[in-house]
Amino acid sequence: MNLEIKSEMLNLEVAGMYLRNPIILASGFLGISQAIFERIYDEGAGAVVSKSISRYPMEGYRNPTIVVLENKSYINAVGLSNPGCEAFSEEIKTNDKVPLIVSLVGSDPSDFEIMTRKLDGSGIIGFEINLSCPHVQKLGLEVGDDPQMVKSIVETTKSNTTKPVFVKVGVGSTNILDISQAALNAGADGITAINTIRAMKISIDNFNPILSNKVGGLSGPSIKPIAIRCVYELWKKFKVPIFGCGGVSNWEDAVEFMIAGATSFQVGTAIGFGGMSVFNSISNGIVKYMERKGYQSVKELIGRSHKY
Amino acid sequence: MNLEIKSEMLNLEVAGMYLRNPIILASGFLGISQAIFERIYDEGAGAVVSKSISRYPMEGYRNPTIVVLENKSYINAVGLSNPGCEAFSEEIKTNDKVPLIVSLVGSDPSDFEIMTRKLDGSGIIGFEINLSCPHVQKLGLEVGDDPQMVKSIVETTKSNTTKPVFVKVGVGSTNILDISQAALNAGADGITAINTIRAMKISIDNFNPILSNKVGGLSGPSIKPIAIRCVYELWKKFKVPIFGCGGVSNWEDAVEFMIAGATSFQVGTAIGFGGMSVFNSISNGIVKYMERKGYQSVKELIGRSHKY
Amino acid sequence: MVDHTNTDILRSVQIERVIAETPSIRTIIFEDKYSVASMPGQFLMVWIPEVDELPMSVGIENLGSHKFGAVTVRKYGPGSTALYYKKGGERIGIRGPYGNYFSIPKNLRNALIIGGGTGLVPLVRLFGDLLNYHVNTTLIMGSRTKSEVLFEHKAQKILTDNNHNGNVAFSTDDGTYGDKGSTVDLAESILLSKKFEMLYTCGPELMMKGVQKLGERFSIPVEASLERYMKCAIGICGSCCINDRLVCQDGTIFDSNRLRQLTEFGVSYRDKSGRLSSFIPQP
Amino acid sequence: MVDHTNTDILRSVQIERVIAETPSIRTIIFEDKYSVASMPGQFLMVWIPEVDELPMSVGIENLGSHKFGAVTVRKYGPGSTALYYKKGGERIGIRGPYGNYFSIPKNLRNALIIGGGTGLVPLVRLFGDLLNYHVNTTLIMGSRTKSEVLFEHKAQKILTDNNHNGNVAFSTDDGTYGDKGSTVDLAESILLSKKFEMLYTCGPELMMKGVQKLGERFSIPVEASLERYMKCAIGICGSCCINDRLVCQDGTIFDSNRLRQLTEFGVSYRDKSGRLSSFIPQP
Ligand SMILES: Cc1cc2nc3c(=O)[nH]c(=O)nc-3n(C[C@H](O)[C@H](O)[C@H](O)COP(=O)(O)OP(=O)(O)OC[C@H]3O[C@@H](n4cnc5c(N)ncnc54)[C@H](O)[C@@H]3O)c2cc1C
Ligand SMILES: Cc1cc2nc3c(=O)[nH]c(=O)nc-3n(C[C@H](O)[C@H](O)[C@H](O)COP(=O)(O)OP(=O)(O)OC[C@H]3O[C@@H](n4cnc5c(N)ncnc54)[C@H](O)[C@@H]3O)c2cc1C
Ligand SMILES: Cc1cc2nc3c(=O)[nH]c(=O)nc-3n(C[C@H](O)[C@H](O)[C@H](O)COP(=O)(O)O)c2cc1C
Ligand SMILES: Cc1cc2nc3c(=O)[nH]c(=O)nc-3n(C[C@H](O)[C@H](O)[C@H](O)COP(=O)(O)O)c2cc1C
Ligand code: FES
Ligand code: FES
Repeated sequence: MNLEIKSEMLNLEVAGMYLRNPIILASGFLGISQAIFERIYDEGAGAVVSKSISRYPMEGYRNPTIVVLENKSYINAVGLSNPGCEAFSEEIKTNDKVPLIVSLVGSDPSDFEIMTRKLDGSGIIGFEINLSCPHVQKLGLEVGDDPQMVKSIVETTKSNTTKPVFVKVGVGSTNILDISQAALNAGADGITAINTIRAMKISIDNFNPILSNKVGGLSGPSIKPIAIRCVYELWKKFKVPIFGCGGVSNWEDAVEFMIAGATSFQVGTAIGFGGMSVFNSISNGIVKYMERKGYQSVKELIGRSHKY
Repeated sequence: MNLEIKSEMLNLEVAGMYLRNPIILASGFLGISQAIFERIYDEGAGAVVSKSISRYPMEGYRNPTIVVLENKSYINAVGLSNPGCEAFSEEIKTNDKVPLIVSLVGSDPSDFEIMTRKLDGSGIIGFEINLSCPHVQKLGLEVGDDPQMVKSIVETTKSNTTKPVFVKVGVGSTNILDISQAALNAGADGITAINTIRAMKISIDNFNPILSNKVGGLSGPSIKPIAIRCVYELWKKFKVPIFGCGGVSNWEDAVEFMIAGATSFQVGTAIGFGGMSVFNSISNGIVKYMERKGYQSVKELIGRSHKY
Repeated sequence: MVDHTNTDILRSVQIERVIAETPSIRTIIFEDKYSVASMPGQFLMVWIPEVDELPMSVGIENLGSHKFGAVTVRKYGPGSTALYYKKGGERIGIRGPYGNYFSIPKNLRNALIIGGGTGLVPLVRLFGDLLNYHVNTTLIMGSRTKSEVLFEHKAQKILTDNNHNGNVAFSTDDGTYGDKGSTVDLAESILLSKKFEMLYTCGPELMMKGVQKLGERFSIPVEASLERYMKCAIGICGSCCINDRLVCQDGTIFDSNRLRQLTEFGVSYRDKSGRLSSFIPQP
Repeated sequence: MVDHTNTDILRSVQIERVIAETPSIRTIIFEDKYSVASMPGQFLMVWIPEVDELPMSVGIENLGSHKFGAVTVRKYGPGSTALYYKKGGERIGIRGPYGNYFSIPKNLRNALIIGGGTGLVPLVRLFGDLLNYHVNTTLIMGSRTKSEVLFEHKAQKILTDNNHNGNVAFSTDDGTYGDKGSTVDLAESILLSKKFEMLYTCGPELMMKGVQKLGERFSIPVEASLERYMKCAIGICGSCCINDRLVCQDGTIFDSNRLRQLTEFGVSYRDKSGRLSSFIPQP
């Protein structure tokens, strides 16, 4: 089979975004520079989500900000460091190549109004609202646990852009189905599930929690079974576009997310262990799998487990 | 150093229970027969928690009830199968050897009243209330997410026994600190954290969620960083006795739980990978660690990370 | 790549072929290198998607020159019946092999094997191994009735391959083939006429209890493969316990010394809820 | 047991000894087999509990006949100062080594090394390796002032061990030792009098930019070790990016071809928030 047909098998449309393949760079990974976005795209990603951008620049936490665990998982508390929406819109102003989704973080609707207006005109294909960063107060989960706040943030964002808006949810102290319901009612085009889960690593030699923020977010293979469950429940209940996220390390994981109900999926932690070539190896794995199963389009995978 | 002194280093008292060491068999592991309890004790456990016992016998779910994952973790949906409190009190009626904690599960205070009365006279050292089984409706998490219900269950249990009562919490859709607060206000002597986390594994060859119940609970090393965080937060806030639980595989994990704030810790999944000898190897590891650090008593470890 | 070195992780396999053995028993054949490396007495956990997961003795089948894994299932309840009706090309899941296996003591000269029903699956494999090791072996094959005699062709082939240095005897409940009556009765009469150094058995527990008693009476060591309700097969759930032993991990095969300590052997078992129930209805 | 084959996992090490190098620079020595196996130019992430985690060039120190890992730190801000004041017996955490290392082309005959400040940590190691490979090498050691000259004793020992088949030249900002002025000026004058096949550099970025320009002018390949703000060191956070390269993974060492493409080299860097800032204050 020639390369072109192969790659056509992976084309799909998600909430109005046309992607050459369903493999998306997750927010927070390498995501602050246009040059890196272009490199990630050249390495085979279908789309890229930026680091979460806030209204003003944020320095984030002191190091250590990332702890590597035994089982190819991380705990991070980077603290949402980002250049702020002003500098970031400058950064991406020349973008005409990369299907870029901008992740936004803020503490009230006015933040989102300003940021959406600032960035809407750039060469981007959509927004992702990060309601679920588990380790920064007054941003992320604390906002995302309040359905009323979620509703007004999503409404504000939607009313300032015509581009698709995804809402990223996490496993915290509220039910993801309730928060997703609030977001979808307010007009969100899809859900990204899941963010990292609050976790900690303590040094038994030094006695300190290692991260400077003590608590961080767990990512990687450890959270995959939880993320799969969330995607399955979301698809079962809402049948809306879903970006699956959490522990995708190889094509098998990717396929599992799609048959659970993900329209596309995001890859983060795996880059730390497999490098940027992980995008291409996942594509190749999916194509070979589809050939074995006799599928024409990757869309045939979406939600397939729900027939059983 | 002779064996006796070594083992004395591990002695401790938890909420009035005197344990020869802090290593406890977690609920649901091998926990339905007196003969097995005795074997586990002979293998070196400091105490044993029974499978969660309900008012009436429960058959549990059809197989598959357990899925083994790549990273030494499991997803299970056994469905709380247990012989019921009548048959179980018969089972343990001769116990005078094993420090046995009975785990109870039920859907309202009257269940707990009947069970506590039935079992209080047996040769047991305490109760653990399972408020957090993530995969059985009307038992477990659905009960544990309701602070009012938690309060009346704990009050009822406490008023029918003089033995210590622990409450087992999980990472679900409510905040573990809130539920623990409710339990402690109602008189609970300590908290067990954490239960398994809702998760799913789907076969990419057959397309089915593998468990007959589809959704199950994730246990093992994958959830350890989350459990450590919960124990840390609970100790920080309440300074009450805590049974740490979730992914203890070796002495390093055990020490991490104790310095996070656990008074003792429970071991489950590790038995599937290391067999019953895991109790002794954890004891030995802790003793050697304490010798290196110059500690006399394992109690010196409890909550040590909070000084930093 | 997924790491499959851990045999506890479910493997999805495609059924290569299904062979009808008797009107109620079929053999399901699939490619699996771990099954091919298994020993007689070990078992797989077999996932029948949407229906159940069941422990099944693991077999090895040759198709042409290639070795395949296999399970031989009697249709009984919903799980085994669904497995029985699986067709070539369909997929099932397997994990394992689990458990210990029959031991063949050094210098063993002769042995008697007593098997009933699907208990013959591991025993016919063992029969082949014993004859291979030049152990003079008699195999008793028990079944309800003539049409349900399992693996006779396999046993015959083993005999032929080994110049008939062994014996096969049959018993049926209804006397339609071989001796009428139980395998235990047949074993007793054989033991009265010939000396054996080892008894191996697998089948209904009360039959195995009878074999254990024969072993005590004739002072011959016994190995019996026990069945208990299995959920995990990896030694964590406790559902398979008999006294303080886990059948999935410490067994399924227990020797005379251990069997003597297992007061529940032939007496009681635990049901799915973990309650003790009796094999023999209480008066 | 914890699996430490993955060097990304933090290792807690006890400090064996601390050596004062200059009034503001100390070497912290600890047992670590991975550091001992590192190459010149690689770095560790060093955790100073409760303070910070910093990238530091990894060194190797001999105490008696035993090799130890080491970092040589200049006290500057809070992180480096806390590390500087650590004492023998205290614990720090390390992970790595990370990054690529200086390359030594086959048949290289002579090389010029230009280093400033703690940039000399990898370069003095490299100096030893080059002389070992019989590459005729000149090492320029730059510092602010005489008392801050780093590793002179090490460089001298390397010369002695190699029968003085190399040269060491010094420059200080204030002229208290060696040439007065920058290492780049000194390098220029050396290049005007002698041919070299390779330039290696590590130190302040504007100094390295100067070396790159010398390389272009004299048509000599350059390898420069870059510094950017590092959080993860494992290629996930992006904070160390220069154009489309990650200094922690694709570097820290870049060659002339790559340096030419890196339009941000010597021009701008990203601060902790990821904003581009200029090395040279904008007019
Ligand atoms: C180690 C071992 C090896 C076995 N090997 C074979 C074999 O090679 N061929 C074969 O046909 N049968 C074998 N069995 C029996 C088989 O696992 C099933 O018990 C039988 O097929 C009936 O299952 P069912 O679901 O159809 O019946 P159901 O009507 O669901 O159950 C009937 C009875 O089967 C038994 N059973 C059901 N599920 C299990 C289980 N998970 N674990 C143990 N017992 C169970 C129980 O006693 C139950 O009361 C073996 C059992 C064990 C423990
Ligand atoms: C690959 C590499 C190797 C290094 N090797 C050495 C060495 O061998 N010896 C030595 O003394 N120094 C070395 N440094 C510099 C060192 O990491 C610190 O930047 C320096 O010690 C100042 O840190 P501080 O926290 O004390 O200062 P601060 O006052 O906190 O910061 C001052 C400046 O230091 C830099 N800095 C701080 N933290 C980091 C960080 N995590 N990553 C990169 N830069 C940072 C930034 O430019 C910052 O503006 C190296 C840096 C890199 C990138
Ligand atoms: C270092 C790091 C930084 C992250 N930053 C962000 C962020 O800024 N915004 C966001 O929505 N998610 C962020 N995440 C979460 C990821 O986007 C993703 O949800 C999570 O890592 C699970 O996916 P993975 O297992 O593939 O890494 C970050 C994760 C890591 C490890
Ligand atoms: C097969 C299985 C059965 C379990 N049954 C129970 C139970 O009945 N009651 C309960 O409170 N927890 C039960 N649990 C949860 C464990 O007690 C424990 O909280 C969890 O497995 C995390 O610990 P681990 O990682 O050491 O296994 C069960 C877990 C497993 C894997
Ligand atoms: S089947 Fe679970 S312990 Fe044996
Ligand atoms: S330091 Fe994180 S990518 Fe380089």
